[in-house]
Amino acid sequence: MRDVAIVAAGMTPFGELWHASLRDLCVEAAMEALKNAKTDQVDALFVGNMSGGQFVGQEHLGPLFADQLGMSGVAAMRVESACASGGTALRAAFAEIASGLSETALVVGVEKMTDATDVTEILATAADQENEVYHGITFPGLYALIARAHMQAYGTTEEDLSWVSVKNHKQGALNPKAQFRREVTVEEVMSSSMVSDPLRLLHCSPVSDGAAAVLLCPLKEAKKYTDRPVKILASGLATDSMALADRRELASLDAVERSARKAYKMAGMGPQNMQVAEVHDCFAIAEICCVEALGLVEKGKAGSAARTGYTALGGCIPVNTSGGLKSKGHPVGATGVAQAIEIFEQLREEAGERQVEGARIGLTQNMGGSGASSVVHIFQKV
Amino acid sequence: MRDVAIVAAGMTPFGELWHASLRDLCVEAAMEALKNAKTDQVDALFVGNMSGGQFVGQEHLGPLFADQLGMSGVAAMRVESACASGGTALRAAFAEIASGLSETALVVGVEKMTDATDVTEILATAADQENEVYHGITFPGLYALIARAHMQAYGTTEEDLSWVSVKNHKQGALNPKAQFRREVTVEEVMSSSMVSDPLRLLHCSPVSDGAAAVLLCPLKEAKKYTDRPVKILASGLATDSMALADRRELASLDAVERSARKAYKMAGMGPQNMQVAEVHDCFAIAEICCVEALGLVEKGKAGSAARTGYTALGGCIPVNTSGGLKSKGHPVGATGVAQAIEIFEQLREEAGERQVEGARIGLTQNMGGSGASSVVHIFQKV
Amino acid sequence: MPSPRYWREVPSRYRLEAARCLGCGKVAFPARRVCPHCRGERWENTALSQQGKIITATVVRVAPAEFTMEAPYAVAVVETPEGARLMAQVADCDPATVQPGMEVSLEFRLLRQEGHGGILCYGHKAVPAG
Amino acid sequence: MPSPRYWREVPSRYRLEAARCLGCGKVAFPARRVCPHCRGERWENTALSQQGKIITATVVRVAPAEFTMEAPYAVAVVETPEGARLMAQVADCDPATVQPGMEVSLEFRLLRQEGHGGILCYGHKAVPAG
Ligand SMILES: [Zn+2]
Ligand SMILES: [Zn+2]
Repeated sequence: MRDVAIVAAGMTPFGELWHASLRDLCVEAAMEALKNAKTDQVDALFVGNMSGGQFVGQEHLGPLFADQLGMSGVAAMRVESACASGGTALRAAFAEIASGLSETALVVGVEKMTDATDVTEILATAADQENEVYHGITFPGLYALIARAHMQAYGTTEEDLSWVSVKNHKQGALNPKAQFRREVTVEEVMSSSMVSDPLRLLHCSPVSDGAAAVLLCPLKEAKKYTDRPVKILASGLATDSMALADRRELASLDAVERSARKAYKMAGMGPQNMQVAEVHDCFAIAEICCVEALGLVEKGKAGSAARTGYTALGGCIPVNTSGGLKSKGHPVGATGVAQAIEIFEQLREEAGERQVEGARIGLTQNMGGSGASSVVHIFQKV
Repeated sequence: MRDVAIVAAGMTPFGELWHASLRDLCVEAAMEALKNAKTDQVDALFVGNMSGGQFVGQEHLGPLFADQLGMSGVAAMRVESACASGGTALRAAFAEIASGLSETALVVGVEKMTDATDVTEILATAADQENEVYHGITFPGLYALIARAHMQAYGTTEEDLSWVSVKNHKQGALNPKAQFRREVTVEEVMSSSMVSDPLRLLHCSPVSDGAAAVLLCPLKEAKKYTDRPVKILASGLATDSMALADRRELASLDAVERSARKAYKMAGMGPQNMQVAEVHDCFAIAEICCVEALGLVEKGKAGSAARTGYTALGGCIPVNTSGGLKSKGHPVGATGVAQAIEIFEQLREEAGERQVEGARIGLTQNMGGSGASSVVHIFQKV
Repeated sequence: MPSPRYWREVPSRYRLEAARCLGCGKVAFPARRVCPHCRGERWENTALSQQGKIITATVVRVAPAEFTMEAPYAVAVVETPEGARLMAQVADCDPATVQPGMEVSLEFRLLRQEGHGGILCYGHKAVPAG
Repeated sequence: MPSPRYWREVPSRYRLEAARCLGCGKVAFPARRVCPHCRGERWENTALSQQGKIITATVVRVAPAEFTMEAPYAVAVVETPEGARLMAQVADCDPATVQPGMEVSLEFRLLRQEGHGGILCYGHKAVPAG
């Protein structure tokens, strides 16, 4: 298997981008990545997108985007795994380069959510339609059920959840691409309106538009495009039961643990080697469960990790320096690629005020639905 | 790059399968493939599906199907390229095995179309929503525009189109899995109701439910699962302009030609080496344009190829021995995988009455939308 | 007329029909072809008893369009004595009082109406026991 | 109120605004950022003349739900004198008479109504010239 590197990145701001269509978003992020690599040729395009079909009535994004990028003809496909679509598209592109099928692959994660009127219903199509959504559950509801189970099992509190939001907003305030560039206090979080008990509005990631793109090539060709490539050490992809009711343990996310185990094994490393991580905090409880499943914090102990600063910038393992999905925004298909960009920038020492000093190894973890799919990538400074 | 083989296949009948849900279809095809390989372990699952989201409100099919197959935990993703989703999922699985990321990959193409009320509108989301569908065009309409251009350029006639349907129904009548197991006459085709001039009902593939599955592994491991593996010699994936109006030449399908060129180059072969082919005859004109783009018939000459028997069973290059999309049925995400199964069976001499004697090399070509994406695979008897 | 999609689910939604794996004893609800525990494919039919215990619960306050009229409502994961778990709304009580450990009965109820003038969707809701 | 999605397309749909590539001269309609011919990104604005010639045409007889009332109707790919091509319905004539080579004018018309009581969708239709 050939070694694979990321050599360039591009990203739109995340937010309510009324002026931009789905195709505009893709083009903006992709062209920035191509310009940064000083190339206009790629062999293959991988699109990470949850549901262009439902959000804006447009499937078949591979050829549409290739066309809009002036590169009609190239190999192209869309990859979907709900909110993990971006990270899963990165995985597919990694396989494409590692196998030798292509010499360059552009990965674009994108979602245009603000053109749709029924966002709640569309997001719910990532859960079990027949056995969960049928009964009126929503995505915040599914994570609320997980939160209650975690509280029950480990004594996690609403204040613990709130500190995750406080930490991520504080970090996102330093990110020029973030949807919410402002800090929030624990009091603000705990007095925001209840969405699905115990999750309040400020425990939830927002509805966002946005796109993020990275360019991949074999590591040995990387210097053609940049003097600071970042090697993809490992890719781990795994699943869990679709319906929450089918999981024996509701306070943990097995797909995350399995995807991490695969990635650590492939990298020949463990959680103790990670110096910076982007994890899927679609809801505050998700970050708590994910850092535990990733082994970054001891099982059952992550409730206090944001409050104590253990997972904050400057702490033992800074998590979501970008602001995470909570503050940076969560255009679902774009998220996994944007996570990779944050780690790419951290390992290139380009993260500005958010820089984790001396970071050489970083991790991303992107999750679909209520945790039925998860993909972990581990990156290394070359 | 490791050599990759198909070692087993499974497939539901295609048709209006009222009793079966989307997940039932997947499980039926996948379990048949696994039983044929006498295994219950796979490393990765690739789902080819155009739009579970729009047809039945269900995205995130990777983990859902892994769960239903009793293999929750495995790597899984959905791949979409409209009607080429199945073939494109096969391509992604090929890369996964070729790269060494996984040792076994199950590809399931599936579509459940008869649960939806607005099939025409959903299929149209594979075309350019802003610049084509907005003006009231449908899929038969797009191919009708191509048909008119081909008639204008090469003198192709309505009778030529009709012979494609006659040929494919005749072949499909021999296929126990086909939706329409009956022959039709050229008179019946030419007197069927007009859908979009010059395309009549019997020039169009039907609305279908169905699933098809194949199991992939490295060629050198193939004998663990079967004594007659089929090697995947090449995979070519390419694109063209999304909107018909942006193509300079409307009577040809450039994505098909490009995908074929890539596949022939990778296989070190040309069209003259192909002994049997499954091509994307979503409409009769599509088969005509595709066999030309694949080089199986000279450009502009394919109009008469079905009538003369050149592309019929027993002819120089039998095309769509399965009955093609027209007679076998076209559950869009399943089609590309079902094509691979027909060639798999032909090269294993399991095609019964449809057998092409002595076939050792075969090709599949699966197309998305009005030809904006195309994927070609070339297979060889081992 | 209910669509095929709807009547395919009738056994589980109307009658709580489940299946017990003859290989490992796991009770799957709804019935499925492959056992998620042992990959067995031999099953015996069984119906869930119409009672259970709440494992975890929430109150949905921001509801999907079709459920807006009912919000806020409680939704829970309920475990039946057979060991099967299922998702259900919890009705006939103050949603805020629904907690893990609570004993419930499963009652057949109207859940919602699908679409404009569309089909009525039925299923089971949990209500506090006794 | 028209949604952002609708008004983003207003320049092309209401005014036939296009763009000419300063690198290779290609006229792109609607305007786009990257030239599909030379990958250039420098453009000058131009509007299409409201006339053209039919390249290929069909008659849609089985129409999408929102267009059912109008079927059968002709749809064509039209090429303008600037070399741009676009898809449009062909109105004000017997649809069966619409053929390649036919000269047309492009007129601003109502295309359809979106959804129940939804927004009115406008754009250009082709009509036989002179
Ligand atoms: Zn079992
Ligand atoms: Zn140009």
